[in-house]
Formats: sequence, C-alpha cells, structure tokens
Amino acid sequence: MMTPEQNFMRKIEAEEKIEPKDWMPEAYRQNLIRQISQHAHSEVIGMQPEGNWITRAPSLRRKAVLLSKVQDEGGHGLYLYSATETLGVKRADLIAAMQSGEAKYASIFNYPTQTWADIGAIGWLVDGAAIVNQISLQRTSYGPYSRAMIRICKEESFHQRQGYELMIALAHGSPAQKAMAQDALNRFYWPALMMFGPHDAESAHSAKSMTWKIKRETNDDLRQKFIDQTVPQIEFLGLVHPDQDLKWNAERGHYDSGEIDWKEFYNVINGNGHCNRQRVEHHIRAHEEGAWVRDAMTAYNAKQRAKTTEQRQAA
Amino acid sequence: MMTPEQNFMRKIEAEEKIEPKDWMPEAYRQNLIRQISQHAHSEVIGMQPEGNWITRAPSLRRKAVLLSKVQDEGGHGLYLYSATETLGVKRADLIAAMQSGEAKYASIFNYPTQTWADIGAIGWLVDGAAIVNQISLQRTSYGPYSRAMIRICKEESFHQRQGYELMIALAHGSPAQKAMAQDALNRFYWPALMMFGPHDAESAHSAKSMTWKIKRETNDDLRQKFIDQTVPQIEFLGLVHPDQDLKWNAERGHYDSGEIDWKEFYNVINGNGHCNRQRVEHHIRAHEEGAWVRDAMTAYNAKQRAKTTEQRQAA
Amino acid sequence: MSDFNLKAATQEYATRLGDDAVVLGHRLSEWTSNGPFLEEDIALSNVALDYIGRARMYYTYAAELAGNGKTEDDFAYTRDMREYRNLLIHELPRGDFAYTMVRQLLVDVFNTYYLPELAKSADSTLAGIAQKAIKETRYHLRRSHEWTLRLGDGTEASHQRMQRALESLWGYTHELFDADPLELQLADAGIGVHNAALRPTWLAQVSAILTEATLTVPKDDWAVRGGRVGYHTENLGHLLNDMQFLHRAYPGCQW
Amino acid sequence: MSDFNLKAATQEYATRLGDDAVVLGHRLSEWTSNGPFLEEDIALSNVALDYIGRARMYYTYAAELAGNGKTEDDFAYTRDMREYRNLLIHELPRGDFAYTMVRQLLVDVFNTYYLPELAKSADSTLAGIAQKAIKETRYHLRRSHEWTLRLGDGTEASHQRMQRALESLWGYTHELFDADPLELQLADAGIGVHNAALRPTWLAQVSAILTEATLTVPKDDWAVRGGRVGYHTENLGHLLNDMQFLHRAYPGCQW
Repeated sequence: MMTPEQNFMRKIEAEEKIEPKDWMPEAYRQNLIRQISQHAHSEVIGMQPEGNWITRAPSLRRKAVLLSKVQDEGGHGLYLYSATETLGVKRADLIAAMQSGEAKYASIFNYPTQTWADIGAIGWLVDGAAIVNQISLQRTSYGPYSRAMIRICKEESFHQRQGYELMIALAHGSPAQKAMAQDALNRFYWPALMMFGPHDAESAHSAKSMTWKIKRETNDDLRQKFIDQTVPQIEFLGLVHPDQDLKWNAERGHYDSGEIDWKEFYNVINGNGHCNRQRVEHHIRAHEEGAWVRDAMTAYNAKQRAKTTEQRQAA
Repeated sequence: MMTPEQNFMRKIEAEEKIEPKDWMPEAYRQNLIRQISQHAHSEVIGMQPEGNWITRAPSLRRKAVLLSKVQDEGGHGLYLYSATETLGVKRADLIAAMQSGEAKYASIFNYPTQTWADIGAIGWLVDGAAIVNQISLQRTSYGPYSRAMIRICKEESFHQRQGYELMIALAHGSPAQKAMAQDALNRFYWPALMMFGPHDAESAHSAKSMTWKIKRETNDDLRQKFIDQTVPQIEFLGLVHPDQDLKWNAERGHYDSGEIDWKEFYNVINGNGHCNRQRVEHHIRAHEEGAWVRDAMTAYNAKQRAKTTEQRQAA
Repeated sequence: MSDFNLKAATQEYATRLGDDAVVLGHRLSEWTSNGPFLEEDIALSNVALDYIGRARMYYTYAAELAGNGKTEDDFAYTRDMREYRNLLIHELPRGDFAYTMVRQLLVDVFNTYYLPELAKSADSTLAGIAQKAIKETRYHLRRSHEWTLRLGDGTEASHQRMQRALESLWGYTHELFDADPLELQLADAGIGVHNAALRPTWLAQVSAILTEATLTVPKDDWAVRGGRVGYHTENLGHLLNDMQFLHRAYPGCQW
Repeated sequence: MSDFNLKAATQEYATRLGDDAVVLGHRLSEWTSNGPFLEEDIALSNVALDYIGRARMYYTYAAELAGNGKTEDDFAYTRDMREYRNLLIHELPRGDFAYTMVRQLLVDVFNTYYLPELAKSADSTLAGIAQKAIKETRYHLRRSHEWTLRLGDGTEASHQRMQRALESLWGYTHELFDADPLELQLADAGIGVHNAALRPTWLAQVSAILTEATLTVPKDDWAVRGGRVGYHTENLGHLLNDMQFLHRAYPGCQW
C-alpha cells in the first residue's frame, strides 16, 4: 500500500487533479494558499488602476466596457478567494494579510494609470501577460485552482482583445492619440515583462512548484512566449517597439530581447512604486467604510434567525 | 436727570453712536445680535457658492481674484462675529445657532452656482445689492457695527467691480460666453432684488429698527436704488433686462418694475431652495472635521501654560 | 401637435430619459472598487452598467430622431450642465452606502411603475427599451428592498444612517411625478407616461417597505425641483467635469 | 551650453517652478470654506494665493522666454498631465489638516533654503521672483512650524495623525533634492540652484522641529520619484480635470 505522500505524488505524475478533501503535503497547501491568494489580491487591487478611469472614459461604449471589465476582475477575485478557502483558510484572514503587507499582490498594479491609453495598454499587455501565465496554470495540479483558471482565461482573453482594440483606435487616431498610445506602451511594456517574475535561476518558489505541478512552465519560458506574441501586435499598431535591442533569433526561433531592469523591478516591489501605499490604503479605506454595512447585515441576520426560532417554538 | 432709556434715545436722535459699554434696551441688543450675526453667517455661508468655482476658474488671474474675494468674505465674517461679540454673546454659540437652523443667513446663498458666469453675477448683483444696504448701514446707530460696515463696504465695492468686469469679459466674448452671462443674469437678478427683504408693509423687524436707527432706509427704498443703478449696467453689457415690465417713470424719477415672485422667495427661505441643506451640512462637516484640530490647540496651549507655571515656580 | 413636433418632443423626451440614466449610472460607477465587500462591489457595478446601457439606448434613439449625424456620445459628452435635463435625484452625490441604497429604493420603486407604462408606448423604440429595463429593475428593486430591510433593521448606527439618508433625499422625490407640457402632451399622445398618477402607488409601496424596515416615512414638507428645465444642483457640474474632460480635451476624436 | 540652449533651459526651468507652484496652490485652495475654523480658513487661502501668484510670475517669464505669444494660462491650462513637471509632493491630495500641515512644513523648510539661493541667480527675473517669495515663505514656515508643534504635541489623536502624515509624505521629499542634467547645468551656470547640497541643512531643521513637536523623523527607506520627467501619481490627472475643464471646454476664449 502507498503512503498518502506516495499516493499524492502518483496523482501528480498521472496528471490527476488534487481535490480539497485529498491528502496533500502541508508545504503544498501553504504554497497554494500563498499563490492563489496572491492571485486573488492582484485581481482585487487591479480594479483600482483601471477604476481610476471609469468616470472619465471618453465614450459611453468604452465606459461600459471598462466598467464591465473591472467588475469581471472583482468576479475573478471572488473565484480565487473561494479556491483559496477550499484549502482551509478564511477570506477575512487573507484580506487582513494583504492589508498588513504580509501577503503580496502583483507589483504591476503599483504603476499609476496616467492617461486613457494606459487602460488599453493594461488590457493588452498586462492581461496579455497574465493570460500567458494562466493558460499554463489551467493545467495546475490543484483542481479548484485549475478550474478557476479555465473560467478566468476565457474572460481575460476577451479583456485582452478589448484592450488591444482600444490601442488600435488610438494608434490609428489623431497624432495626439497615437502619441498617447506610444507613451503607454513605453511605460507598460517592461513592467509587463517583469510580471513573469525573476529569471528562473533566481526564482524563490519555482523548483518545488514545478515538481508539484503547481507551476507548469518556467518564468523565462512564459516570458519568451509573451515577447514573441507581442512583436507583431506592436507592428500592427504601427508603434515603435520599446526594446531597442529586440532581435529575431532564427536559431532559437524566438526573439532575443534587451536586459530587463531588475533594479527597477525590486525598487517597485520594495515600496518605491508610485502606488504601493495608495493601493493598500484605498483597500483599507473602502473596507473600513464598509464595516458598518457588514455589521448591520450580521445584526439583521441574527434578528431574523431569532424570529424564525421564536415562530417555530410558538408553533 | 434723564433715565438711561431717555439718554439712549437722546444719543440716537443726536446721531451719536451707541458703544458696547453704553446702556441699551434689551430689545435693541437682541435685535442687533440677530441682525449682525445673520450678516456674519451670510458672509461665511456665502463663501461656499463662490468657493465652488475656485478650482475651476478659467484663468490664473480669475482664480487669484476669486480666491482673494472668498478669503475677504471670511474676513468680513470675522469682523462681524467680533462686532456681535461686543454685545455679550460668544461666536461658538452664534455658529451653533446657525448650524441648528435657529439663526438665518441670506437666502440668496441657497441658489446654486451653476456656471462660471454665476461668479460674475454674484459679484455684480449680489454684492451690488449688499453694498446698497451696507452703505446705508454705515450710519447705523451701533458703533462697532457701523465701523465694520465702513470697512466692509470698501472691499465689497472692489468685489462688485471685479464681478462686473468678469461679466463684461463674458458679455463681450464669444456667443457661448455671452449666453452664459445672460443666463446668469436671468437667474440672479430676481433673487438679488429679494435680498432687500419683503415690502415695507410686510417687514417684521423694520419699524423698531428704523426708530432705533439700526436700519436707516426702508427695504423698498434701498431696492429702488439698486434697480435704478442696475439698468445702465445691463445696457452697457448689451444683455436683455430680465424684467420685461421695467419702465422709466419720469414723474417718480425712478424705474417702475415688475412684481417680485414672493412665493418663490418664501419657497426658498422655507427650505425648498437647491442648497439650503447643502450649505448647512457643508458648514457642519467642515466644523466637525476640524474638531480634532481645535482640541489639539487647546491641549497644546494648556500644556504650554502648565510649563510656564512650572518654570516660574522653579525660578 | 403636428407630426414634426411630436418627433421633436419624442427626441427631447428620449434625451431626458438618457440624461437620467447616464447620471445615475455614473454615480453608481463611483462605487467600483469602493464597495463594502467584494460581492456588493460587483453588484453595484452591475446596476451601474444597466443604467449606462439604458443611456446608450435612449441617446441612440434621440440621435436617430435628430437625424443630423449626431451620436450617443454627442449627447453625453458635449452638452453643458445647463443643457442636461435629468431629474435632480439622479445627480446627487454618491454619499455613503445608506444614501446610495435609499436613493435606489426610491428610484427602483418608481421605475417599477413607470417602465411598464412606458413599455405600452405607441413609440415602439421607447417601448422596447422600457421592456428590457423592466427586467433589470426587478433585480435592482430586489436588491434595494433587501438592503433597506437589512440596514433599516440592522444596527442602531445603520438605522440612523438610513433615516438620515431618507430625510435628505425625500424632497427630491416630488420631481419624479412632475410633468411639463411636453411630457403631458406625449403622455396624452400615448407615447409618454402620466407620471403624476403613479405617486399614490409609489408612496404606498415605498411606505410599506420603509415601515417593514422600521424606518419612518418622512414628512412632505419640502421639495426641490428644476432638473427638467436644466436648473441643477452644484453636484452635476463636477460630475460632468469628470465625465466629459477627456472627450472635450481632444475634440473630434474617435475612441 | 550655447546662449540659445541656456534660454530654452531657463524657460523649461521656469515652467517647472511654475508647475510646482500652481499645483500646490490648487491643493491649498481646496481648503477654502473647509478649514477647521474661520481664521485658519483665511490663512490657508492666503498661502494658496501666494502660490498662485508665484505660478503666474514663473509662467509669465517662461512665456516671455518662449516668445511665441503664449501666456501664463497656456502653460497652466492647456498642458496634459504628462507635460506637467512639478515635483510629486505638490500634487498629493489635500488630505486632512495634519497632512496639509506636514507637507507645508517639509516644503516650507525646503523653500527657506532654496529661495535665497535662487535669489542670487544670475537671471534677474528668477532672482526677483525668489526675492518676493522669500518673504512669503517666512510667514508660511512660521505657520507650519507652529502647527507642527501644536498638533504634534497636542492630543494623542493629533499626534497620531501628524506621525501618519509624516510617514506618508517622507518618501516624496527625496525628489526635492534631485537634479537632472538641465538643472545641474543651470546651477553651474549660476542661474539655478545646487539643490542636492541643501538636504543636510533641510534635514537638520526639519528634524529639530519634528523632535520639538515630539514626532519621530521617519526612516529613509523609500522614495518615489518622477515629477520632473512628467511621471505622475494618479492624483494630478484629477486635479487637472478640475482646473482645466472650463478653459478647455471653451477653447480660444478670453476670460
């Protein structure tokens, strides 16, 4: 007979999903909680930079599309919090950890949205990078996470197309609009590349995650996919590629690219981004402003339960 | 020998000012407290409708002029609170009475400022009407009030010229600007006439105030002055006079004018104006938000006094 | 009323309804990422979306009737505050969650009666828009009704906030039942709605819900009016500054 | 540096200083009718006015150097957020009274050292503007110094607010002492200021005041930068929406 550990690894090898009630190593559970909740926080915090432009969207159609997109991100946050909760933690604790800075969210959301074109760039590049990662995570070993990814990927692809379509409108618009698009591309391209995390050699959580098939592809492989797919998209827009060192490597069948400024990456992660404080403070403020609402719900529900009990006892 | 009452009336007759330490009838004192504090509240509440456009003034010069004007109104509020305090009341109590609705402010400030032209119309018409009244009040019988009026009149005349000058820029500007000016004139002309209060026959406080020379001219006389002075100003702007019944009366040497819609006047006074609630709530909010600042000042001053005492005792 | 006038009146009417929808949709959208918890954040965004959707349909129809090549965005983005014709209740600030929910209750109950009338319009486009909106409104009212109960009969603090919001908003409800000659003529022509007639039913249902929620129906002792003649509170100007800035800063662009 | 470049650089420099002033002046003006009591409301409006005044002088000089018929208002009202060059600390929101006062303290002490250097500028216009501003700044600092003492050493609540504001703002102070090649060259040319050299004195004085006010000098463990290259926080966009809306909605008008 197999030990639980052996049985667990057998399933992993056999590409069977691990389900909430299955035995799993504690480190696997912790690793998943960290990763899925971080993903959930990213969806929720990601509502802010785009939310910053909802009231200013320049057409009603764009306003509806953006509002709907930000709403979807909230929905993704919900799926992912639910998926995390299957691992035996509570959403309230996860949120507290994010608010205290103990849990992270994707550093990309610490960049400010400065112009309307940033909404396009985020949909196209940031969601685009996220999808490359998420497609690979559809095959992740934990069942609830995998199913959440499948569901999320569909919507994200839709968002990415909308973002790119917004960029097309700008890039093919007036000179001022085109400049706005180029500027947004310049600012978001490199941070999007950084979304895949450090180079494989320096990635803290990678090895174990690969063994357990939580992660299915390495940071650098995923990043390369994104780099390759983005080149023709930039060309179609008629914009200048922000990476001046970009070159097609026929041998590798991939684009070689310039060096990422990791100093900048760690700089932003370590609290020197424009919005690190703002994002968390915004979340805390909304949460605190909503405390009386949540209290009232609890009180109302308690009253209703008491009434029902009374009625039953009277009957 | 004269009784204090006789002596008081003698001074009034002789155009001598009544000063804070002089004997005065209690009704005179109460009447003054009501009138001067209402005037003070009007200056302070009047900061809001104009303050509404400070961040949106369309040129830096206009922004500076408007900011400076609203600041002056705060200053007038201060003089007038000080003048009221000479009658043995405290500013905090006056403010509380205004916040509770017990004390009034000029109903004109319950009208919203909807466009930039309203800033011009308020300076020109509202300050203009106020000045007509205040010039007459320079001769009011209570010394501190009279001196405050003299000081305030100078600044108000300056504000009125600036307001009128703003209207000239609009009325002589683009068609859209001219339409904006006409619209503001249409909305503020009648409320400005109402600022002088009900017709003399219906004015509650007038008779006694005239006897005591708190008021020096009747509501209708003051209103007539304002109507007459405004006609050539509207003509110079090239705008249409909002009163279609306006006609020169050669016999009286004054303009006859259409009937004021007193229903509208009482409607706004009685709480159906656009901003009645907003103005008071704004004042209360700012006051409450500032409570911790005032508390800290008090605490700090107490600490400093304690230190000084300690040092003295040690010396 | 000649045919030409009827068309112009219908265009004006569609514009008014579009203004109502876009302004309230905008206010609701201010909740996105600011809700009291995630589910509610999403739900509020959803209601906002319904209103933006209605605005688009009404404006598109108004543009079609105008027949001068204008689009929905010309209506939303290039008219000044004084040209907007929304009823004032829609432009009041977002406020706290109690304020938002009380406003929704008042407006949702109104729409529950107004839209079925509009759905009978002799104008098939307006009838079609109303028909679609009825379904949305059913969901909106279910929400605002439930929240009114929860918050009214929740904690002492939530009760107070709800009652205060109710007192602040009540004076703006009278305008919902006003009609100027244009709207009266359209109602008589079977295109618009005789809205004054809806007040008793509206009041009865609102009162019933408020009472169930342990809240007190305010006195009818004040009323603020002016939206349909473009006489607005100071809030609308700031809303339009936000909404129109970008569109106006780059005139003539496609987005 | 050729004469022509010097002129262009000076124009850019005057624009930057104008941006700093207009943005902070705008923020301070948001206090008008919102102050904690009337005297303070008036005083804050007064400081706001000083900054608007400085902005006008700097922009007018920039316009003169540009020599293309542009005016101060073209600089203030027609440039986008990405073209603004103010240091970020000036664009951060108004915040509460503690936040406003801590920012003023940090900026006022800075100006106490910066302006006397600028007053020695070989460019007599810049020197003249600085000379005028020195006097204002003396008054500003007296105020922010006193308020820091009162609020820092007032109640427990006011102390906490002050310390929190200080922690939130500290990371934005580093940018005050940065200089790009343009500003370095201007400083070398005797026109600008070697601002990096001012930090030790600034830090000493700020620290002394904070300590006197029983506040803790924050750690230097974070810094946000970008204002001088037009890389702004999300706050500036909203500020400019407000400020520029009317001017842009009616292009080409005189006001």
